[in-house]
Amino acid sequence: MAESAILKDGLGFQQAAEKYPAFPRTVLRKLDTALRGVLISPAALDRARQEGAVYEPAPEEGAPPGKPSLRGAFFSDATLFRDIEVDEQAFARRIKQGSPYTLDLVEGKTWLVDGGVPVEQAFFSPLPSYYGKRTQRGTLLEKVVGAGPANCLNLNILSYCNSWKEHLPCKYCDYPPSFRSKGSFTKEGWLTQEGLDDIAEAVAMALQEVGHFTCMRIQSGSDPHGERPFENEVAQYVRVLETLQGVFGTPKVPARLVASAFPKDQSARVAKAGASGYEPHLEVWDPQAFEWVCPAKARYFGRDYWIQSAVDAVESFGRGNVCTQFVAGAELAGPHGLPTPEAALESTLEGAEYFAQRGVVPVSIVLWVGRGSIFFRDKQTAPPLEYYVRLAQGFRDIRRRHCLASDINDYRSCAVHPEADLGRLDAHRAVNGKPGEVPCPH
Amino acid sequence: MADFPKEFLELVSDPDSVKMVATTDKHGAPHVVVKGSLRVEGQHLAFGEVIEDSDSGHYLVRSIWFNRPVAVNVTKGDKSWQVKGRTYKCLIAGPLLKDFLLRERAKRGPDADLNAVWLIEPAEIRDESLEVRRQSLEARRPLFGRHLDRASIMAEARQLAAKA
Amino acid sequence: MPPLSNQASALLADPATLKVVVAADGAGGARAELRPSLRLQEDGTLAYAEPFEASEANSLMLALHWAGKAAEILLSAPDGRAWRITAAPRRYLYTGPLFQSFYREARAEQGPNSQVGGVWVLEALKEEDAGYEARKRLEDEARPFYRYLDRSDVTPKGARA
Amino acid sequence: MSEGDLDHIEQLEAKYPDVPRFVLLKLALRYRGVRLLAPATLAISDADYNYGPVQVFRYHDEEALKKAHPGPLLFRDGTTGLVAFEDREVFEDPYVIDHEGGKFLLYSDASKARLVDEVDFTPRPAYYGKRTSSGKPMESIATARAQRMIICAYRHCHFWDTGEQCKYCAFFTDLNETRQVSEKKFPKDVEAEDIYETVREILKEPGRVSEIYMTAGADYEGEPAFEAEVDRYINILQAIGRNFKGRFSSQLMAPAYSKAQYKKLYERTGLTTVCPNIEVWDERLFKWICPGKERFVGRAKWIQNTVDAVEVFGKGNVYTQVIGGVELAKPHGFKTEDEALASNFEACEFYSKHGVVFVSVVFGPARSSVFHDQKRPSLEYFVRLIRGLRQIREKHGLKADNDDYKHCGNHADADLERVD
Repeated sequence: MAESAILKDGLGFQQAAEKYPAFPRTVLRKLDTALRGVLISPAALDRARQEGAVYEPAPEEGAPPGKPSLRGAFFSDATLFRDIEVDEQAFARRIKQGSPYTLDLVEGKTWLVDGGVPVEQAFFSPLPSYYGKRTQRGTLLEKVVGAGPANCLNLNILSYCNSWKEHLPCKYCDYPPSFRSKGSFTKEGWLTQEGLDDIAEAVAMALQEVGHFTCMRIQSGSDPHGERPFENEVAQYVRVLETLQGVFGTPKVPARLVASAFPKDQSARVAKAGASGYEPHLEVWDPQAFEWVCPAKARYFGRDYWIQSAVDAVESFGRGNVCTQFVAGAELAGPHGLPTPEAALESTLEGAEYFAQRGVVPVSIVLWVGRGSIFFRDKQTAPPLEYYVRLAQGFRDIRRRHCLASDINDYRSCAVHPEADLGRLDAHRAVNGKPGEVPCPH
Repeated sequence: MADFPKEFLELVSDPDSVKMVATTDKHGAPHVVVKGSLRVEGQHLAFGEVIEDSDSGHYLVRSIWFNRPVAVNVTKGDKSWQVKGRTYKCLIAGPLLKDFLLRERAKRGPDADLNAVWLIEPAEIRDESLEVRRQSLEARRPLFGRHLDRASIMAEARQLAAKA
Repeated sequence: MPPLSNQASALLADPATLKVVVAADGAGGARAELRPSLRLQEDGTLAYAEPFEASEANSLMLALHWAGKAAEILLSAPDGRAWRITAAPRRYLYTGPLFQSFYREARAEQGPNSQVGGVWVLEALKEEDAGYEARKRLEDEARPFYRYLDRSDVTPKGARA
Repeated sequence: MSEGDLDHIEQLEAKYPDVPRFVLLKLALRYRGVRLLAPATLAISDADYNYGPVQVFRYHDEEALKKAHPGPLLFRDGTTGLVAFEDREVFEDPYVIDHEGGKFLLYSDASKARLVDEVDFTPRPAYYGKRTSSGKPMESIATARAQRMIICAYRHCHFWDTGEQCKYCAFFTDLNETRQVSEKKFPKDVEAEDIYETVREILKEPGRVSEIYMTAGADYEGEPAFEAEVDRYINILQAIGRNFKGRFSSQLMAPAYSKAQYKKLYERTGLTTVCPNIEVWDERLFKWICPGKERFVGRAKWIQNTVDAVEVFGKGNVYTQVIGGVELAKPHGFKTEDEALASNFEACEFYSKHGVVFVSVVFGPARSSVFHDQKRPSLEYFVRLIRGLRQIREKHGLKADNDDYKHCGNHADADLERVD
């Protein structure tokens, strides 16, 4: 194994905090909770219930009772951390590092606790008021449109992912093949007209709660088939976008697509259909690791194709409104991954710079090794905390240098990208929208 | 630098507008004072500093000594202008000091004092009225931090707004 | 810190009071903004609505929060009363009941296209009378001979212009 | 690079980031001198600026009196620059001041290669050009810096009579001969009534003066020594006092009187501060440089009287000053700047502990003085001196209010107190 100071040091939170004093404590906790996980105590869970922050899934025939869940919680600066599990069994769904944090009541207030020491006060994010309501057809609204972190409405528009069908899933992916909202999809997995009607109704009802949502995220499994690459998938997005145009009454819909890599004319087509942002995620920059981690993307239609798709889309969506995501840590997964975190940093930051120069916003997430994924089966683990600190700083510096902020994927509308949290201090300097725009002076 | 925009001149000469000067101490901690006497004086903004041993007096000296920026904000209702500049001069004698002192005495009586008159050289003058800021920000970044229930986004909200 | 003084509370409660929040800009300067929504909460903290998430003022306040530093609040009434509060930003929120109350308030005052980025909650650390009379009295007491000699309390009326 | 030029200033700026450029320039202009170019000379002959030569401490012949002459220089931050012009000292490569586009511009040297900054001059006091009821030009009775009115009560120093004048001093000479100008050319006595009227006149200009400062040549007549001088000051201060309701911001620079004499001064007049200058702290050098003060008072008594004065005027209201640089005068002065600094800091510690405000000025080898051919120490010496004095005073909770940038303008260490 090549020499790696990051692996050798294996810095914990306190050591990382001392080594990187300018790195905000709350964002460092966000990274550390993502790596170690958080178990909520019964007392804190009750408090969360009182504050309307716990989602109790309605029982479904023939399905095991769902567990209560939370949509993360905030630190005092509104940095969000997720990975809060209600019990050991739920906690075991993912491979974690070290010992988990607990979320507990301390003197009547909710605190994140590390080894018995309260370290950061935490605040729950209440569920939106539309949860529990139903469409005219009787579909639970949250089955149609899930409320992600506080400001984002999430919409799944395909009940399948072709990669799983062809047994070539991305190796970190633990999405179950079938999506929620039964009855809204055809045999082929495409939205039915009822499904579309449910979407229109659910979004309109969700937005009756003022001051809650600032954007939508529409995602789906990948479907490369059709006359043109990903023709079927594009067609579904267009159908949904046209439905949403009716809801908003405007040509442009405040939604971004987390979708496959469309050819230039196809990304232009969904932009024309109203999408405001587009995210064809490359996931891994290193060519060899890309092939190994994302075999279906390699097959349909290769790394260069996925890179060029994002770059070409900037023309239609505007600088800063196209993002590509890196699953940070996946590029290290054995046996074909990069040898050391240092090598991984160099490679992934090279990719981030490449995209930023072309107006595509690079974003990263912490590798999530969840049951159901191949990495879980192979017992892969995420690299140490220090790798993520240096990666987040690197991404933030690249975005700062290129005056890029991810309007569609910021700390509030996605809340899983640490560089977006760091980027809050640069928010007023970014130039997004049409190329060549001067920074917003306000 | 300064050729002051017309709207700014109107706002700053309006006796009911609020004029504020923001500085920092040696640790960078912020400080603000309301300066009713602030006015345009040729190419500069001028205001009186009443108290010698005041925080803002010390911080203004620090700004002219060590080239630290000073911000002036002129606001009335939702009209607001932000000026970023540097301290150009501290007057402790001369006609301008005399004029500001006499105005201070006309306002507060014959025992009024006035430590100095400060001149600010504007580097940036921006209209930061609420609506101007909103449009400028949202023109450049239409997708950032805008709640979807706003009239400019949500059809239904717009219909409600039309009825209201 | 003990609860704010009556003078500060009265000024905060008075809609005619100018409520100014100023944050350091990290480059040696500072930026002042009027925040009419600033109010005293039951728990003794101060809170105000930040209209724009991506504004420089918001970034500056976050930078203070991350650095554990304080901002400054100036309350200035038309009748000359003025009060200065040193306050540390303790929390920023863009969801939940407190945020919703500011959001509805802005909606009511500015119409259906109003916008609130988030709400800052601050803890008052220090307060002082910033009114002209108080400051002049302090200076006159501290430095009795630091004044123009033609002031009326030094020179009888006859000798002055 | 040469001592005090712009390159040197930039170097000192980098080395001492807590000392602003304005204060460095104040020292440098005092050090290298300033020359006015023709446009600047023309501009200061304008009524708003023309002070004419200051007649309070020196004799000027008819010719000199006609010449336009600026008041103290003012930097943009309000710092005063008591620069020496070439009539008072000899300068090899002075800074120059030109006048362009309605502004006075300071250049690094005669080639005008580098613009240093925009400067200004203290506006001419409104009382200039007026006469007292006895017909005296008021500018011959008192001059004024930005906020300080300067009065000379007696225009002859009797230490000169026996050749025991302070060796740096050129008061009451004509800057040609090393002697006091004759009574006929330059009358010694100044009438109290003329002073009263001149003070009353300055008060008519709003915000023009914040302090009345008075000094004179030493007159040791009377028993005990200086009694006549003290009575003269009391008489004048009482006349001045008729302009005021009570005590007024004022400073008397005079020898270190006895406690009884100070009490008399304090109780019978509106005087608020006194300034018995020690000029140089080292005992051996005091005897050499200030022989008159040594003979008529003696260093130990001078120091004790100064400390005792605090009981009369209060902490922070007794000042004493050193002429920075004379302590290194040849042949008897200190051999190294470090030794000289140590001596001054020791003095500052001593005085500060006793509530006396210890300040410094920059020595200038004036024509007609014994030290006319002495060299100054390095400019950096003065930078180190003023930083040290400010820090020691701050440690003892003392501020030089009555000698600060407004009430005096001659002490760079006091200028540093303008920021917290």
